[in-house]
Amino acid sequence: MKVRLLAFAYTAQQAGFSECVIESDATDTPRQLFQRAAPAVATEGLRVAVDCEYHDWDAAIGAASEVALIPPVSGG
Amino acid sequence: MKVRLLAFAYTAQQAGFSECVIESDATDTPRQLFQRAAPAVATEGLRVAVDCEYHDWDAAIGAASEVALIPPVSGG
Amino acid sequence: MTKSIEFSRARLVAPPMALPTLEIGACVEFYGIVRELEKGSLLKGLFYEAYETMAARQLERIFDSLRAAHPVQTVLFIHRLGWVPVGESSLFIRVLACHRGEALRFCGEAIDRMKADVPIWKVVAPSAR
Amino acid sequence: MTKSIEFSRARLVAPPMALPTLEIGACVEFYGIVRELEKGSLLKGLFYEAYETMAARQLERIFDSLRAAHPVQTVLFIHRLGWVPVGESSLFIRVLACHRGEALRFCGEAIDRMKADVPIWKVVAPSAR
Repeated sequence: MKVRLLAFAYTAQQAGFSECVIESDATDTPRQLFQRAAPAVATEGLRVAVDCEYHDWDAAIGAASEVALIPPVSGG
Repeated sequence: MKVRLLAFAYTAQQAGFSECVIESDATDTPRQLFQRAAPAVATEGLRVAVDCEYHDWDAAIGAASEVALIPPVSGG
Repeated sequence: MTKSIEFSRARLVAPPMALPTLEIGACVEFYGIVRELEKGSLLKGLFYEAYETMAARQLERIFDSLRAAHPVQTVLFIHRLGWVPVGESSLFIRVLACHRGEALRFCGEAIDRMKADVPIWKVVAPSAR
Repeated sequence: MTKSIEFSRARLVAPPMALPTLEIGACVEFYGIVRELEKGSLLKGLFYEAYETMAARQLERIFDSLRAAHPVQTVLFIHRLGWVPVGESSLFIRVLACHRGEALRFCGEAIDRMKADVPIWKVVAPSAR
């Protein structure tokens, strides 16, 4: 199973990508995925979204197709 | 001394004028002026303004030149 | 603070936005619109009347006093007078401030205080002024 | 409630106001404007980035949940993305409601919640997306 990882704002520089696709299992957690694909990212203070919904860093992603790093937002 | 009396919104119908000028003294109160010039006006629930400032019905108008009946306002 | 207070018998049009400084971060605009149903009766419009000199003076004072709690840079107030058909605006307020909180609170409280104390009236039949 | 959520790379322009019903009595518009001074540094502008699909979904949910407390008829949201020069608008929100209280509170709370949870970012140097 493939999952798309996204990194926004300054996390894209840390991750080295703003988007990439990796192999994953339904039991993978967002933390495991980013540890594998972007170990340089400091996840402290970041949220993570799975298929456009905020998600627990340590809960399995299931059949999701997109997992995104969400640094503190600052729209407006 | 002359003073201009103003009546706004529905009070103009009650008073029979929206504007009129009458003789007055500095010791006259708004209540006395309107009792004289417009006895049909029911002042209960109305405010009065003297030279564009809200005023006590029973306080003398002094050197004011304009006294206005202010029914409940409803702008907006 | 720049204050502009206007009464107009013409259809309300928002003037072009001009920023007094590059520190302005928020612009709040409010349009009060005449509704078809007012207190249960179906209207075609409303007639507005004001004691303009007093209204302008009261509004200035209200704006000055609100400014202490909610520092804003600019307030522009236009109230339409005369006949205003349903669906058209009777009131336009624009507030410019550095931050949204001030601008929104200033705008809301300005309207509340206008509705309490500023001599402007909706009238069903206009008086012969 | 009609919701319109848009991200735009063009200069923001308020769309013409269309009233969904003649019961609308209040229109609140909010413009968020890029300020010259942001956290002490002098800017020429800001770069905005969004996770558009998620942002739209979160905004829809926020608007739906605010509607329970503050019944409004229409909300129109446009956020500009990419480079926004100082003095230009990054955000436009229009809220139409029967009464001003609802419209003002809806608008204020929608912005608060956007700033807390909606994935949109000001970035100093844009990433290569």
